[in-house]
This record gives sequence, structure tokens and C-alpha cells, in this order.
Amino acid sequence: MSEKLLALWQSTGLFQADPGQIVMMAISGLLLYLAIKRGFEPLLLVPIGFGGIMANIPGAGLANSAVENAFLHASPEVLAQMAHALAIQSWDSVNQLIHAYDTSGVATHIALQQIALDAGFANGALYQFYHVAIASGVAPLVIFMGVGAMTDFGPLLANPKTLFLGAAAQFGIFATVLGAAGMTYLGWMDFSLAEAAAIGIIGGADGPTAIYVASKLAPDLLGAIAVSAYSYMALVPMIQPPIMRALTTEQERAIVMTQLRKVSKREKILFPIILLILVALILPDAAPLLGMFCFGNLMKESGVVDRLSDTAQNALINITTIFLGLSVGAKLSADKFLDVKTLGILSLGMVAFAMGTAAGVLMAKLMNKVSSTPINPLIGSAGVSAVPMAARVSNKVGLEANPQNFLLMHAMGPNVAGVIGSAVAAGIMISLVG
Amino acid sequence: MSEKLLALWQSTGLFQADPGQIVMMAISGLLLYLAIKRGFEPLLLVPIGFGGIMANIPGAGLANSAVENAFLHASPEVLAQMAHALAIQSWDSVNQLIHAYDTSGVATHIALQQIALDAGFANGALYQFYHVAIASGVAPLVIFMGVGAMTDFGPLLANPKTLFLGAAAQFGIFATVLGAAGMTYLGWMDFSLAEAAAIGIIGGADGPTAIYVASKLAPDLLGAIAVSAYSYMALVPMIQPPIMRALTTEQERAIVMTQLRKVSKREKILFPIILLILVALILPDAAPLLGMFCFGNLMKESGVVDRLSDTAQNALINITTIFLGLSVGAKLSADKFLDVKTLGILSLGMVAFAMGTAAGVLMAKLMNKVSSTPINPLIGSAGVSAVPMAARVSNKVGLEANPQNFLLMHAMGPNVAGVIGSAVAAGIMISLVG
Amino acid sequence: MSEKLLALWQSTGLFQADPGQIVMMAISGLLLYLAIKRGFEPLLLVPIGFGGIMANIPGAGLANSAVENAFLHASPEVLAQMAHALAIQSWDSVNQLIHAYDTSGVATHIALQQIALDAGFANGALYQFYHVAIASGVAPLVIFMGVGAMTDFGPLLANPKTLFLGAAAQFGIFATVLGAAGMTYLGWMDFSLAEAAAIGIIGGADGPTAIYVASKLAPDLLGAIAVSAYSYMALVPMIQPPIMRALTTEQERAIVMTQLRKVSKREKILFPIILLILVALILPDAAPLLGMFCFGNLMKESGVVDRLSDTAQNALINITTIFLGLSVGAKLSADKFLDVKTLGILSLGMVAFAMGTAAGVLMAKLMNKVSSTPINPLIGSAGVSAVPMAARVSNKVGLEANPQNFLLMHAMGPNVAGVIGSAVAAGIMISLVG
Amino acid sequence: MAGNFFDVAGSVAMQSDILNESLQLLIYGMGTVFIFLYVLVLATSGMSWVVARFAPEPEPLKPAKRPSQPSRAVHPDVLKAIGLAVQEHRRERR
Amino acid sequence: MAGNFFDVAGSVAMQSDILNESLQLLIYGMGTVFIFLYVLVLATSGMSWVVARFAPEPEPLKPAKRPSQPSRAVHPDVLKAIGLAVQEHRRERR
Amino acid sequence: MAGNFFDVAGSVAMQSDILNESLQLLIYGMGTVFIFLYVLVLATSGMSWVVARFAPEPEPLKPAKRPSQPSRAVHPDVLKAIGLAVQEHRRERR
Ligand code: NA
Ligand code: NA
Ligand code: NA
Repeated sequence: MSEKLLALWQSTGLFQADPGQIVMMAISGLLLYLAIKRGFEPLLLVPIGFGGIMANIPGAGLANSAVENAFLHASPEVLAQMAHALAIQSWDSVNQLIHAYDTSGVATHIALQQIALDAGFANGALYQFYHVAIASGVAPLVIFMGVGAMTDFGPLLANPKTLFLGAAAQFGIFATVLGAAGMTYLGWMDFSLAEAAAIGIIGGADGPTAIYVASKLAPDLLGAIAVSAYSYMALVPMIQPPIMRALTTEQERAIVMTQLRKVSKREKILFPIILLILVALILPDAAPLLGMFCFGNLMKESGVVDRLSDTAQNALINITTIFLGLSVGAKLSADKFLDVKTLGILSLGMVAFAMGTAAGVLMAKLMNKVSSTPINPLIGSAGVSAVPMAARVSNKVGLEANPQNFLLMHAMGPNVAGVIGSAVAAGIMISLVG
Repeated sequence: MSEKLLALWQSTGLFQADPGQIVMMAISGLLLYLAIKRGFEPLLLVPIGFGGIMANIPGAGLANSAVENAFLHASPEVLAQMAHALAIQSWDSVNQLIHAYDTSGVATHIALQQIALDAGFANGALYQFYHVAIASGVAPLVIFMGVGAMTDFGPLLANPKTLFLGAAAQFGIFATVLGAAGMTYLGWMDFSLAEAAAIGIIGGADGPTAIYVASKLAPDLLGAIAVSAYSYMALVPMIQPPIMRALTTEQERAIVMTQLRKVSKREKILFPIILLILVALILPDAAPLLGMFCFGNLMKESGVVDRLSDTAQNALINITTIFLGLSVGAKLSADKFLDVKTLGILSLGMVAFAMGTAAGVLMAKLMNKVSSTPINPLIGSAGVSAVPMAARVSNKVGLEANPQNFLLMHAMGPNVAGVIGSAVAAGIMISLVG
Repeated sequence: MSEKLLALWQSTGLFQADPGQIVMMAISGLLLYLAIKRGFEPLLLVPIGFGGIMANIPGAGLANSAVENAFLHASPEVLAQMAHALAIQSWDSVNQLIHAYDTSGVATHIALQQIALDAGFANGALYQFYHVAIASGVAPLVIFMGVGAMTDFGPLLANPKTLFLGAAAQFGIFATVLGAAGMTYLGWMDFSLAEAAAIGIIGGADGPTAIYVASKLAPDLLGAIAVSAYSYMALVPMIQPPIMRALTTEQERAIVMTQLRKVSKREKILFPIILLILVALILPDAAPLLGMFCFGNLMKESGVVDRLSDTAQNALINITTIFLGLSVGAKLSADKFLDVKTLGILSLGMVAFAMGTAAGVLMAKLMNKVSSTPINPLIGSAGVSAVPMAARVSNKVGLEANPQNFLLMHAMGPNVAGVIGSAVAAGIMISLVG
Repeated sequence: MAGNFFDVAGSVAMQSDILNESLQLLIYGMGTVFIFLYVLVLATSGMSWVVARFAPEPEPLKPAKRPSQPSRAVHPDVLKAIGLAVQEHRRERR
Repeated sequence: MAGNFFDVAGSVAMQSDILNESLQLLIYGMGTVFIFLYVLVLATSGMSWVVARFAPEPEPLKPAKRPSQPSRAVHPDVLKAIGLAVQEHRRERR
Repeated sequence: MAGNFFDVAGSVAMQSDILNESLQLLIYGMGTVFIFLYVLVLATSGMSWVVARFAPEPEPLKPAKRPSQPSRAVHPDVLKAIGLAVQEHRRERR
């Protein structure tokens, strides 16, 4: 009798809880609060926060693979089998086995998986979502397709020079990589080059891009990187204005830009195709992200497949967002997230946004020096993407300087250029570091 | 010439048909009739019935894995290979091999799968659906998320005591497990404890929960369990009223309940989070089902991710329902369904609903004894869930006793409580028996 | 320094491009042009064309499996490992290894896959889409379900004899198989019987059917077959009229048909069930395609699961179409498509459409001889399916002969009969040749 | 999968074989197509006759179902649409 | 997965075992269900009390959010619906 | 996958290496970004010029397409919406 009550009690989360999980559940709860009450990128942070809570439910192992669950709960016999499959004779702690597993090849993984499944362990639901949505790399691509189907390149086509602003703003990405390397050099942190590159992409201010790169270069940091990317995207209205004001004069901010020309349907149809061809010629490693992005945009602009385009920007992107968010939440595990590295990622992410903003504004000022047509430097900050938030910020700060000056449409150019820019940067990272 | 006509004739279903398949196609046709003409839970029974017909098409093997199809149609050489992989030297009937296969481990399964694929056999379409939708456990979770996004906990929050009715009604579940065990004890049936537990869940009167538990504890009985669960849910308006009348007096049925208070948005947002935390602390094994349920409900109530919530309750749940139904139909194979166990399941399912109804009503009467605020015992029967049918039944029977007495809103409380209750019961089953 | 610039330059598509890929990108661009500017079946040809461009991006390997990418880019050590797994000691070109891989069994495939993954190679995005959508056979089935949910069998039920027109038009399929065999006999081409059968299905004038059969009988030709099928379906208004006029007299074309009777709801509900039962009895190999088709139609006609039916004809079919199209595009690789076989396929496809059209018209004339109720031979051409284009063509040509004669509704009968007919033909091919 | 009766020939694959194999395919194929659709014509006509004879006019059942289902099916969008459409319209009638 | 405390008995599987095992399941099961839902009642009531006491009327926040979101959520269909509906209606008023 | 020219260094991974590697990344990265977007600016401007010069006003083609497609795309919901909206409105006008 008593030992059965004991069994029941031992199956409770209260009994199995470890402090790290409690902390992670609290952090996930904070994300939910920020998303629901403060409107921080709710479409992503609600699923991420909720997924984070589920992933840290003690004893449920929803974010674990069958093998990981076996390591945690298996009987000594099963563990012995697993150790044997790992070619380990003697071992004092399971962590030894886990480490051996993490460093072993695919064949060994399959062998242990078979043992775990035979022993009745199963992959957690969130693990399955992560495996299908992110590990495969598919979900970010599908979301990029949907974003492409929602993007209007008209303002960009009306003023192609704004692409340079989208280029300059990517300085935040690479400067952050340097920063992460510097922290490692100073011994504050221990980031590999791949990790540094993945952290830098936070400066791209583009969620799917950051998740895609992190899943390829630093899966262990994916949770922290995604959380930091989406949080700072939500904080853009707080982060950018002071920097923009500091780097510009009153009269620069008041510059009125010339009305954008009307862009023809045909130009809009040809743009995604040209962009894809350039990607193919210059940077094949950016092809998955930018290819799907162009595909979505072509579906929209061609006007002949509206039912596909509508689905891509509604049912399909919504479904994918739900599972992408839960999958990111699955990466909010205590052992990965409650690490000094996360502090580094959060601080570096902030730096990345600031640097990108500054680079965009300064680039705009430089272009004003060289070109004849006036450019309001405030639209430079929109080059970090964070669509459409950053463009709205440019507009708002502009109105402070000149209540008649509506910069929104002008800022949309660098804004979407920033999406392209960071996808290009992502391709470079994967090509040079991956 | 003639032997070619023979080959054609031998490839017809007429030639390959075995009586069991004919019977199963007839049963599936009956399910379609009940769904379309009698309105029996059509959203599930139309796909289940149609899937049942497809699964029993002679010679098509739509519900078989590549290995099963190989066992049925393979050449002697291939069978010899498979026997060798099963470490069987001599065998007189294929069933021997099939049995050996069923009892072998994952590694052996993979080996035979490779032989079958090399021999040109493929997984049937319905088998693939089942594998992806149910075996993975994903489809019931996605449906639960959608149900959560469609559920309003307002009436429950206005009168939390009704949760006890949702608890009492789960007595039907566990009493049925005892009943199944009794049948085994008396030698009428031969149910394992896991099978008995899976059968009991029929009493939860909740389709996805029953399918989820059956897929974990008794996959072979899944078809019969799902069919019986959905059939009795459709029969609730016939099963419950006599029991409700038998256990209550005229004046009890006429009890007017006090108007429900207005529930604030904030309470509705906090409820799913509190529920999730309790699950995490007390019953981690209920986390997958209740977690997704709470997630769907939070998406709805938070009001900041309406596009996700809309997709969860429309496109996503509809797509999942289609494939879940077809997958359940894939389990309506003669060898599994045309078994004395199915009769046991159908009779026990009926018992489960009756017991649950009675327990709910009696609990309500008990609460009337102890508490001051009056409770109409008729709302107790809604505790079996079967949302919203059971609540409507409470309302209807109530109106017979007092034409001015609208119990619908009051019955919605125990009704949704019943969903939580059976999900909790499911967690207990999986934790203690799984 | 210089060798790093070299590395960057070598990672560009410009450097890695081979002429075949350039040509394929041009051909894919042409498909996009035809789809967007000429309205050639845009729902499929836009995704196919775009997928074709992405699949041929030099160095990106989006359409390659991890193993294929390893063959292309792996270091000598990794290649040595792979050769060893293939039991090949010495080899002068990688093509040797690739050939050995293509002809090896599933076990070897898995072994090489493990080596490739361990070496850091991954499956391309388009390869993953193809694997999930087409190799599994699922996407064409889901699309067929959606088409079924969009099909109204009313006209067919009002005049069942038109089924014979749908039967006759399938002559194009089998005549084309004979044609392909003839080309092989004459040594112009080298088609296997399976390839010939897959090519013949182009004459079915039904995209999903052609893709389904090609994926089973001749995956290497899938790209060419799908492109040719959709192109000729778009060209139906050009291909059919001359043939129809050549085979009919002015007064035959002017024949006015008797008004179609009203068809009851009940008949429409029973038809898909009867069709499914006949498939089960006579031609189980047609069960996957026709089963899903009937399921979609039953969902529509039953009227009790409208939310599922709506999803099947909108969100679900759109999502599937997007990935099916991209997956077909993944098969537009230079080595497979830039082959003399493609020319054979294109010419044979044209023949198939012409033969089918002629057979349909002649059958209608024959039926006019034997039956009392007059049939306008122009509706015979609609038997090739190509819904609803072919029916519109019948109507248009009919109006030329008699401006008061509206044949559209009469032509819808043979038109949907053609869908059934080609699905039946597909089943025969798979059963006799597969 | 099922009885492929060309296997032997197929493996030999001499030019002449493929020709007469595909000829056989033509004969058996068109034969089966016609038989199948002929049986379907009979079954369909029979079914229609039975329905007309024993169970005419099932229409009543439909209106009973339709209103409930679709309303559930399209709920979110449509209700909003109605609201907006009607407001919209009132606005412009003023 | 977790502590299945019937394993041993389960493997023996004597008729009498299953009976008393399922009896135990009944006791522990209903016990846990009631405990769980009882705690839930307490937690819910507590939460409601706290909300009512310290953070009443959060309604204002909702109208602020809703209009924006849904409009985005249902955008394509609904706008078309409005347009068509209004035209439609004008047409038939003429 | 492709030419990772830091492999060797990467495997050594001395603190100083990562610093100069990421410096190189900064140089090559920003360089490529600017080159890529510069070429894109040229290509885009060129394309716009060509379109404006040789193929102005493609608008006519669009209105021809749009009406057909969307109506198909949103068919079920919207038609119901129109119906309901119009009835609804009639009802309240009485
Ligand atoms: Na960016
Ligand atoms: Na329940
Ligand atoms: Na056809």
C-alpha cells in the first residue's frame, strides 16, 4: 500500500521538479506576460512562452527524444544496453553516457533509439514538433514564403538606392560576431565561431532568419537566440529613437523626401525573379531562405495564383507559426538556457540592434553627401528590418521633427531591403562558417 | 492468353475478397449511414466509416505497412529472406512469421522493412496517415488544441464547484476498467490491464482523449474503442435522460439555479495557465493533452493572436480531423475488429456512459445536501463531457420539469470540467498502466 | 588572403554553374512566363517553374538528398567511406559510386545516408518536399480528395451513358503506350514498359493522376511527364477544336441535346459509395486515387461535414498544391530532363491528347448510331477530362455551329467521367506493369 | 505489387517484347476500362431507378442540416463580414 | 514510461491480479481525479478572488486589441465579402 | 557544406584565431552584402528602365485576371457571407 502511494507521489512533478525547471517556467511565464500584456511580438512569443512551460514540466519530458527520456528514466538493464551500444564498459554517472551519445555518429544514434523504443520510451510531443519544423529547416522557409507573399516591394522598386541602407544595417550582424569573438578572446565567454555567427544574426532583426541560422550553426543556443531576437524586435520603438536622434541634426530629421513614383505591376513581377537569379549566381547558400521568399512574393504579384497566395499568407503561415513557436519553446531547457552564454547573447543582441540602427542612419547621411536627391537619415534605421515596426519608428521620429513629413512609405524600402540583407548575411555565415 | 485473363481475374477484389472484409465494409457503410442520415457525430464518423471501407478493400492493402503487404503477397524467395531476418528456419504458415514479427524489436522491424521495400512493396496510404497522425500521438493533441481554442471556461469560472461534477462523472471510466477486469476474471473475455484501461476511457465521452489513450495502451483495440466512443457520444440524448429521471425527483429537476456572475477577461486568461501549472505539479503524464488544450484556450482568450486561434479552430483542426478519421478507419480491419472483444468493448462502453451519468447526477445531489446554493442535479450528467450534447440534454430534461428553467449555461460548467476530468484520468491511466 | 577570395569565388553559383543547369533555369523561366502571361495552368506551373529554377541553382543542391550532396562535395576521405559502404575498392569517377548507389538496396542507402549526415551534409529543402509530398504518394491523393470535393456528378448521373465517352477517351492513354513502345522498337528511344505506361497517362489529361503514376512507375521521368501533362492541358483549346471539326459534320455539331433531368441529393450521396464499391470489387489498384476522390465527393454531397469539405477544397488543397508543384520542380534537373527521352515524351503527350479527343468524338458518333436520344459528338472530346477546360471547348465549338446550343452542362458528364476513366487506367497500369 | 504478369518478359526486355506487351496492355486496358465503366453505368442507373422508385425527394433532409453546419463552419469570418458589411452599408446610405 | 508499479504483477497476469489491480486503479484514479480537481477549484477561486480584489475590470484592454487583430486575421476574405455584399445589395435595391 | 575555409583554424580554436577569423568574416561578409545589394540595385534599375522603355503599362492584364481568381479562391465563405449579410440587412430594415 504505502509503496504504491510512494510511486504515485514520485510520479508527481512536485517530486521530480528540479530548480532549473522552475526558473525556466517562470521565465516562460514572463515571456507570456510580455506578449499578452505588453504586446511583445505575441504571434511568436505566446507559442514560445507556452512551449517553454510545457518543455520544463518535470517528469513529462515533452521536449526530449526517446533516447533522452531513456537516459533519465530507464532501468539499469536498459542503461547497460545503451552503454554497450556506446561501447562504454564502466561509467559512474549517466551524464557520461549522454556526453558519449551527443558526440557519437548517426549510426550509434539509431542504435540507441532502437533500444529506447524497445524499452517503451517515446519522443516527446514538443521534440517531434521541433524535429519536423526546425531541425528539418522547413518551418522558417515556409514562414519566409508567407512573409514574401505579404511583402510589397513597390517602395523599394521606386527608390532602389534604399537597398544600400538595408546593406549597411547588416553591419550590426558582423560587428556582433566580432563582439562575441572578443568576449571569448577576453575569456568572459566561450563561444565557438559558429556560435558567434549565430548570435550575430540576431542583429538581422528577422525571426525566421535567426531561427534558421541558429538551427544550422548553434542548435543549443537556438532558444536564447530566438527569444532575444523577438524581444529586441518588440523593443525597437525603445532602442532605436535615442540612437537616431543622437546621430542626426534637427534639420536632417526634417528633410522631406520626394514623392515615390508609381511602380508598374510588371516590375513587381520581375523583381523576385531577378533577385532569385542573383542569389543563384552570387550566393547559392542564401537560396533556401531567399528562394522561398521570392516564391511567396511572385505568387502574390503574379496575380494568377491568388488562392495559393492567400493560403500562404493565412492558413499555412499560421499553422507553421504555431508549431515553430512551440518548437522554439522546446529549446528553453534549463541546462541550455540557464547558462552564462545566455547573458552574453542577450547583451550582444542589444548591441547588434544598436549597431545596425547606427550603421543604417550613418549610411543614409553618407548617401546624402554623395547623391543629389535628399534622403532623410531617419529611414536608415529601418534597414535593420523588424518589419514594419522599424519603418513606423522612422515615421514617428520624423513627425516629431516635421509634423507634415510622412516617412512611412520611404522607410518601407530600406525595411524590406533589410530582410534581403540579413538573408544574404545568413547565407554568408552558413557558407563560410557552416 | 488464358493465364493472362486469369492474372487479371486474380487481381480483382472479388477474387481476393475474404468474408471478414465484406463484413467490415458493411459495418463501415452502417457507420456512414448513421453519420449522414442519423447525424451521428458526422465530423468523425464520415471519415472513419469511409476509411473503414478503404481499409478493407481486398488486395489493396491500404491500411498495411510495406512489411504486412509483403507477408501477404511476397514471393517465396522474399518470404525466405524475411524468415531469415526473423531468425526462423522452418515455418508452415505465414502467420508464424507475422507473429514473430509482431513480437520482435525495432531493429528487426527495420530489417524486414528494408527487405519489403527492396522487394517493391510500399506502405499503404491509410497506414501512412495512421503512422503520422495517430502513432505519433500528434493528431489528438492538435485537435485538443483546437477544442481548447473553441472552449469558453466562463461558466466554469463563474461556478468552480461544478468541477466536482466533472470529477464524479469520471467514475464511469474506472468502474468500466473494473468491469473489463471482471469479464476477464469470469473468463468471458481476455483483456489485459492496459486494454481494460483503454476501454474505460470510453467513459470519458471525449473522442481525442479515447484515441490518444488507446493508441498508447491498446493500439489493436483503437478502432473498436473510437467507434464505440463516438457512437455513444451521439447516443447521449437517448442514454442519459432515463438515468437522469430515475435518479431525481420532479422537484429536484425543477430546481432553479442562481444567475451566473460575469467572468472577467483576466480570469479567463489566467485559468489555462493555472490549469497547466497544476498539471505540471501534480500529474505530468496528463501534460500533453491538457497542455495543448490550455494552449489553444490561451490563444483564444489572450486576444492577441486571433489569427493563430482562428486557424487552430478552423483550417488546422479540420485538416487534422480528416486524417484522424481516416486513420481510425484504417484500424477497422476484420482480424482486429471482428473479435468477441469488440462486443465486450461495445457493451462496456455503454456501461461507462451510464455509470458516468449516474455518478454525475448523484454527486450533484450530494453537493445539494452539503452546500447552500442550490444545484439542479440534472447538470451533473453533463460532467461526462460529450460537449455540448450532454449540456443540451441537461437543459432539455430540465425544461420538461420547469419550462422557465434554462440550465444550458449552468450545465456548460460541468461539461467542460468533464473534458479536464477525463484528460486527468487519461494521464493517470498512462502513468500507472502505460 | 588570395586563397580566401578564391574560396569565396568558388562558392559562387557563377563558378559552380554547369551549362545544363543554365538551360534548365531558362526552361523553368519559360514555364513561369507561360503560366503568368499566357495563363497556362498557373496554379501548378508557377510552383513547378519556380521549383525548377531553385532545383538548378548551382552549388545549392536544394533538390539533392544528403547522399547526393555528399557525392558532389565530399572530401576524399568521406568518399572513400562511402565507396567502402558500397563495397567498391577502386573507382576512377564519382559517377561509378553514384551508379552503384542507385542500384543498391535500402540497407546500403541508409548506411550511406548515415555517412553523409555525419559528414555534415543535409537533404535539400526541395528534396524534403518531394520526399514527403510525392515519394510518399500522399500529395496527389490529397489533391484528388479536394478535386472530389469540388466535383458535381449531377450531369453524369442525369445521363450515365456519357460514362462511355469518358471510357473511349482513355484510348489515348493506351495508344500512347503503344507509340512509346514503337519508338523503342524502332530504336528511336529506349523506354521500358513501365516508362511507356507512365508516359501514356499524360493522355489522361489529369495532373495528379499523371504525377501519381509517374512517381510509381518512372520517377526519373516525373518532371517531363508532369510538365507535358499540364502544358497540353493548357493547350486543350488549341489542340481539340481542329480534331473535333475534322471528325464531325456541320449538322452533327449542331445537334441539340435534350435537357438534363434534375438529380436528387440522395443519388449524389450514393454515387461515390457505389463507385468505391465497384473499385473495391473490380480494380483494387485504383483504390487509392478513386477512394480519396470519392471521399472528397462524399464529404461535399453528404452536407453534414461542410467544414471538412470546405477545408478540403481550400486550405488543404492549396497547401498541397504549393508543395506538390515545388516537388515536381525538384525533378527538373538537367541530367534527367535534358534527355532525348523528354522530346519523345513531349511528342507522345501531344499524340495522347489528340488520340483521346478523337476517340471520344468517334465514340459519341457511334452512340448516336445505336441509341435513340441524340448526342452531340462534340461532347465526346470532353472525355479526356482536363476539367473544366475540355467541357468549355465542347461548348464553344458547339456555339459556332448553333448559337442557341449550350453544351456545357452536357459536356460536364463526359468530363468528370474522364477523370474516373483515367484513374481506372492508372490502376490498370500499376496493377499490370508496376 | 500485385500479379505483374510481364515480369519475365520485362526482365528480358527485347524490343519486340515491349511492342507486343504494350499491345496486350492496350487490349486488356481498354477492355477493363470499358467493362468497369459499363458496370458503373448499370449500377448508377439501377441506383437512380431505386431512389426514384422507393425514396424520392430526400430534399427535406438537407435544409434541415445545411443552416446549422455552414454557420458553424464559417463562423468567425462570416459573422465579422456580416457585421462589417451591414455597418459599411448603413454608413454609405446616410 | 514513469513508475509503472504493476509491471511484475502485469507480467504474471493471473485473473485475480487484474481484478485487484483494476480495483486499485479505481481507488487511486478517482482519488487523484478528485484531489486534482479540488486543488483546481481552490486555485481558480483564489485567482478569481485576487483578480476581483486587486485587478478588477481589465475589459478596457480588450477592445483596444481586438479590432486591430481580427481585421488582420480575416483580412482577405472579409473585405472581398463586404465589397461584394454591398454591391449585391445595391444591385437588388434598384 | 560548401568551402568552409576556417576548418583547420576552427579545429585548433585558439582565442586569437577566433578574433581574426571573425574580423575576416566582418570584412568578407559586409563586402559580399554590399556587392550583392549593389548588383541588385543595378539589375533592378536596369529592369525598371527596360520595362518603362519597352513595355509600359501592363495594368490592363491585371483587372482581367483578378476578378476571376479571388472569387474562386474565397468562394464558399464569401458567398455565404453575402447571402447572410444581405438577408440580415433586409431583416433589420423591416
Ligand atoms: Na534584417
Ligand atoms: Na469527460
Ligand atoms: Na482523363
